Amino acid sequence: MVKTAVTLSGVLLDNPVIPASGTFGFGYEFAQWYDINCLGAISIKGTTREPRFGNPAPRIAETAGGMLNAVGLQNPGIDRVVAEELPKLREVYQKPILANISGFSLDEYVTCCAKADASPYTDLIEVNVSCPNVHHGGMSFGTDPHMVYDVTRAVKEVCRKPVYMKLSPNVTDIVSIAQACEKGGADGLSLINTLMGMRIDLKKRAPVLANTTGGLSGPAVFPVALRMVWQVYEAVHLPIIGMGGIQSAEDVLEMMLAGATAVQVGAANLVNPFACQEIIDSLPGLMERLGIQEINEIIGGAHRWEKM
Amino acid sequence: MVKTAVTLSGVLLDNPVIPASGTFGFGYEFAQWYDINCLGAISIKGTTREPRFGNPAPRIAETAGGMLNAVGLQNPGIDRVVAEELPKLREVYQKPILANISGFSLDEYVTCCAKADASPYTDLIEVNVSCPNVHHGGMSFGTDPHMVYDVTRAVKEVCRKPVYMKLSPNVTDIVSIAQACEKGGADGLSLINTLMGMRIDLKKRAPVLANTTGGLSGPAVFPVALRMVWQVYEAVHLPIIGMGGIQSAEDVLEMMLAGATAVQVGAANLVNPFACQEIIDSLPGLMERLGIQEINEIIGGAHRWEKM
Amino acid sequence: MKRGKFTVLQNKELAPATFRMVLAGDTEAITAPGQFVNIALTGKFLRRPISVCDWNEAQLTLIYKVVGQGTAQMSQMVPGTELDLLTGLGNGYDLEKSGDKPLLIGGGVGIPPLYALAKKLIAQGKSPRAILGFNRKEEQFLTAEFRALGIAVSLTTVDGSLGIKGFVTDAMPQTGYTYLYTCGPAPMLRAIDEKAVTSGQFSFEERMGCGFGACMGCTCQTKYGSKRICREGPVLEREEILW
Amino acid sequence: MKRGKFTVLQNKELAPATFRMVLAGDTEAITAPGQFVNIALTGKFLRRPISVCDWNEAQLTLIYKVVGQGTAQMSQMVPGTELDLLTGLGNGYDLEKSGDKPLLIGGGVGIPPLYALAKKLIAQGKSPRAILGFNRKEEQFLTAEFRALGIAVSLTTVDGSLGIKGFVTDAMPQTGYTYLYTCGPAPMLRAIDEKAVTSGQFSFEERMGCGFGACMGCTCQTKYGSKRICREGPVLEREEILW
Ligand SMILES: Cc1cc2nc3c(=O)[nH]c(=O)nc-3n(C[C@H](O)[C@H](O)[C@H](O)COP(=O)(O)OP(=O)(O)OC[C@H]3O[C@@H](n4cnc5c(N)ncnc54)[C@H](O)[C@@H]3O)c2cc1C
Ligand SMILES: Cc1cc2nc3c(=O)[nH]c(=O)nc-3n(C[C@H](O)[C@H](O)[C@H](O)COP(=O)(O)OP(=O)(O)OC[C@H]3O[C@@H](n4cnc5c(N)ncnc54)[C@H](O)[C@@H]3O)c2cc1C
Ligand SMILES: Cc1cc2nc3c(=O)[nH]c(=O)nc-3n(C[C@H](O)[C@H](O)[C@H](O)COP(=O)(O)O)c2cc1C
Ligand SMILES: Cc1cc2nc3c(=O)[nH]c(=O)nc-3n(C[C@H](O)[C@H](O)[C@H](O)COP(=O)(O)O)c2cc1C
Ligand code: FES
Ligand code: FES
Repeated sequence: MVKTAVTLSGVLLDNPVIPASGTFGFGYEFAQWYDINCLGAISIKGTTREPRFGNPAPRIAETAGGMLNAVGLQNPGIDRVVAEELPKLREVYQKPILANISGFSLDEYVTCCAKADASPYTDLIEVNVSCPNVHHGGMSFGTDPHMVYDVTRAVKEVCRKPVYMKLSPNVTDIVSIAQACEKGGADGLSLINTLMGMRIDLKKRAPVLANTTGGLSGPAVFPVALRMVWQVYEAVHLPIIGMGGIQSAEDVLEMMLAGATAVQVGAANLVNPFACQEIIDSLPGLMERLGIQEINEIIGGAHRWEKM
Repeated sequence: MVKTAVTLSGVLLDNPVIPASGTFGFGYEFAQWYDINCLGAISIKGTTREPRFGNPAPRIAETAGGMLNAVGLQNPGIDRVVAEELPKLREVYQKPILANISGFSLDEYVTCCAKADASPYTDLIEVNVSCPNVHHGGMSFGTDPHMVYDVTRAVKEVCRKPVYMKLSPNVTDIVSIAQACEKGGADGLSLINTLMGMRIDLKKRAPVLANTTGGLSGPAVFPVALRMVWQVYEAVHLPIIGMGGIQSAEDVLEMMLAGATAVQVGAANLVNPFACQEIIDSLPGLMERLGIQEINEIIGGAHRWEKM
Repeated sequence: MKRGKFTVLQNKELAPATFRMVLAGDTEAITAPGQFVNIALTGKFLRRPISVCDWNEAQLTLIYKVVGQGTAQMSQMVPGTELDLLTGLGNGYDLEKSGDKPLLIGGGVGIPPLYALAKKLIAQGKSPRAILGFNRKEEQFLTAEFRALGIAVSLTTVDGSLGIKGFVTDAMPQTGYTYLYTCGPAPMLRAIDEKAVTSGQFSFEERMGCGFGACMGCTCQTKYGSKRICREGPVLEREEILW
Repeated sequence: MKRGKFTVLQNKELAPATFRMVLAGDTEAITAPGQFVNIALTGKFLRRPISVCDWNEAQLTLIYKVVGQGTAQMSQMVPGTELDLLTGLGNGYDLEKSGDKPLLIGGGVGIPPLYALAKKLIAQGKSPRAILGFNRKEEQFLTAEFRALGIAVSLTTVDGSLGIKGFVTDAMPQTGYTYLYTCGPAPMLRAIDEKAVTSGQFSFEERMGCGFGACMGCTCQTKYGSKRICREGPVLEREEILW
């Protein structure tokens, strides 16, 4: 029997597959499709201090090999998430939970993360400094190393649980942003969030999304995500949760060979509600075919080949 | 009859469709597939001062909805291009030619552009400050507004023909780069070049590309390209040649509605040698169905809708 | 909600660019008229949501209009083609509220879900009547099937080539109905709302990521908070709608 | 070079994961053995290059091994499936250089292009002989067809389950042949080069963007400058190869 367990800063996962924030709701709804306790962990919908309706519709557009979303962080606010959503998830799910937190000010990040950290149901705090859909705040935190550093430090001060900074791919130099997180004391990194994109409706001669632009995700972005995980792994000594276009067990292993300790699966859940379960089910067989006994051993494996 | 002609800084094109640099060789080879005089213009393979072999193989990898290339600017050098390749192209082709120039130093850009400008066969100089495959030079020029400004100014001084700066999408703020080109005196902009990406071979546990990373192009990148054209159109008063994933007449019009005056078609030529011809053939019919009499009128059209 | 493989039994053009597709497969998850299915198409990243027009234990019928690449692809499918569907999506119409004489109003490809609704209402002993609107005579479909149910059917066409000239609202009675069920383009729904004299249920469309409640891609504002068109909808109560 | 629609006539498993596909269509552009076709596959961005194993005016035969998603997709195709092919790609082998007794050496899926080559050589009155190498007996294919040409065929298997135990080089004569034609995995080509006593032509594989000379994706260095495997190759002269 091959071994699929991995550890993220002390949090033990049965396998490296985590549904990505925003594509799995607050988790319990997927319990209708399958027993979600097969998951490595769950990253819940991005949460802010206040409840948010998000952006006007349309919020979704299709692209070749992917999709755009401009949901705009719709969520019931951290207090209700802690009081209602997390307990509801715990009823059907006993594995690790990543609280995904967004903010529009340093203060909001700190308040939200502290509350998420205090919940008995969370295991790891994933700080989204990268949502490209929110005009005042979100984007800028994740594209400037100084601001990312400030958020990291501030959040680390109020959290006892491991803090993972989730980075935007819409930057010239992902490595300098990742290094700022490391300097700020982050326990790990999640990358990548969505690439900023858009579509235009030919009949209306207007943007498809009411918000004009949205975040691109799905298999189309996989090579960009893989490259960023690769670059960051070379430069930073923090565990990485890799994501962006993962759809299969093959993609999971490719991402881990690039340097990820665990992965998240996002858009794939939307087109196939069983995506994570199917990936987890096919992982052991694929590992056997490739002669991998222990999944931990391949983390960053493609870098070591290079050095041979 | 609908009208498809457009003008790039005084250079008249019968239609807005231009095969993109690096995907159409020096043009004449496509004359075996169809009469290339149907094209709006041709952008020739990126040329440097010295002949270059380029990167070791493998140089190509497949991705979902696209491909990676790490050709690394293989070309016979500007002197042979001017003396041999351009005359050979002119024998079978009488429409406008864009000379695509790359460089590893300010000096190289200036020398090459001056030579390209002096050729009787070129109509427009397209300066690639964005090739992500060349380690020392290429990338850095296109990601720093100051360097882009310097290249633009220097090249403008030696060119009588219109100069279009071709920009990298691998930047935090494409608008500031575009504005630097405008300030430097550029006549227009070409965007986008390829997104930096990679793939890993699961059996070898090593990068597929010998160069580790490569440039992502094809339909996967279309929404990112469209967004950048949109943003730059809002902020800069220069004509834009839009490219990135264009495969159909629909994509051409979408790109023009976002703000492009003309478009380039890249990777699509590689999988379908007739791609440009087929797009050009289907453009009038599509325009009629959409009630577009004059293609010029839709340039940036989706911005005007927004303001209504 | 279920995922299942379905086989195309029939795929027939009923009117220009309007097709009926009959599919065989497990329909157990479908519980109410007005629900929809979400269809995976080769080469398309997102599924295509289409309302269930009619169903029984082993088959379901869809009626769809070709408006883009996905529906064009569907129109080319031959019997025997296998499709991956999510079924039983959305809330569907609530039959309990109908009263004795509900009025069903459908426009274009908003008409199909009202067909199963009419059948169920009749089965419950109600006397529905229907107003069906088209652009022009040649575009009509499903009208014979509605008439075959033995109910009163009024037709409208924008160009007057069939039935009453004008919009469905031009055929709406001032009174005499107990409840309203409607589906069609947003401007039509709004016009109906302005003329309606009873309570009712309106079915909406929105661009969808998942179609089953996971992504918040289809959320709209209602008087009672935000609702997902794919989950708390596509059918909303007249009273809650923010126009 | 031509683009054309081809129809699958036959698609048969010859050995584990190794298939023969016979296609009907316009083969006019194919001018020499050793050329290849480039196959468009639904859902895959790049085409798949496969050597022509044999052809006549109206048909061509490919033999391919399932190694990834694209070839797996090919292996599922039923007769009647339509495929979009670019044909007549690459230089192919030069028959003029063969001399009287050329030696053909193929390993695994490098064997197919040598079949048409052998046929053409025989037609020109030459006496080719062939060495075909496999991993093990079960993986053999095309050996009967080679023998049916009436030429001497030596077989090698790595595990010795058929023919000579070892690699193709273990079956290579020290002398007695006039020229060498070979195709197979790169390490095999290199080993052959070390043992070869005549001039010869070697066929190479490289990852390709276009397959017809447009992208410089497949370029390799030779003693006489850079060459595109898809255009100046896939067949290179022994003398020019930089190992
Ligand atoms: C709940 C629901 C029920 C529907 N029922 C029917 C029906 O019974 N018959 C019918 O003909 N149509 C119905 N539609 C509309 C149908 O989903 C679209 O016409 C179809 O998705 C268009 O796909 P396309 O690829 O041809 O068009 P494209 O424009 O190429 O599609 C591009 C993207 O936009 C989405 N999209 C385009 N138009 C719509 C739309 N009107 N609503 C939602 N998404 C859209 C597509 O799903 C796809 O993701 C319904 C829509 C919803 C939301
Ligand atoms: C000139 C030429 C002739 C060939 N002739 C034959 C033949 O007659 N029979 C046969 O079985 N195989 C042949 N091959 C190899 C064949 O092209 C690959 O096995 C096939 O492309 C793999 O596709 P895949 O999707 O199954 O694999 P994947 O690994 O999923 O393919 C991913 C990408 O890598 C490319 N790729 C993978 N392996 C190779 C390879 N060895 N060479 C070139 N590109 C590759 C694919 O084309 C695709 O772009 C030939 C290759 C070349 C270049
Ligand atoms: C509909 C949707 C909503 C998302 N919402 C969030 C969010 O709230 N917080 C966050 O950090 N990322 C969010 N993301 C980004 C994903 O978590 C993930 O980083 C990204 O989609 C890349 O992975 P994928 O290509 O597998 O989808 C969202 C993505 C999608 C598609
Ligand atoms: C094989 C290949 C080679 C390329 N070479 C060049 C080049 O020499 N100079 C350049 O400016 N861009 C080069 N490009 C980038 C294209 O011109 C174009 O900007 C990019 O591919 C996006 O368009 P596409 O998605 O339609 O391919 C190359 C692209 C490909 C695929
Ligand atoms: S479409 Fe995903 S929640 Fe409705
Ligand atoms: S594959 Fe494009 S030049 Fe050879």
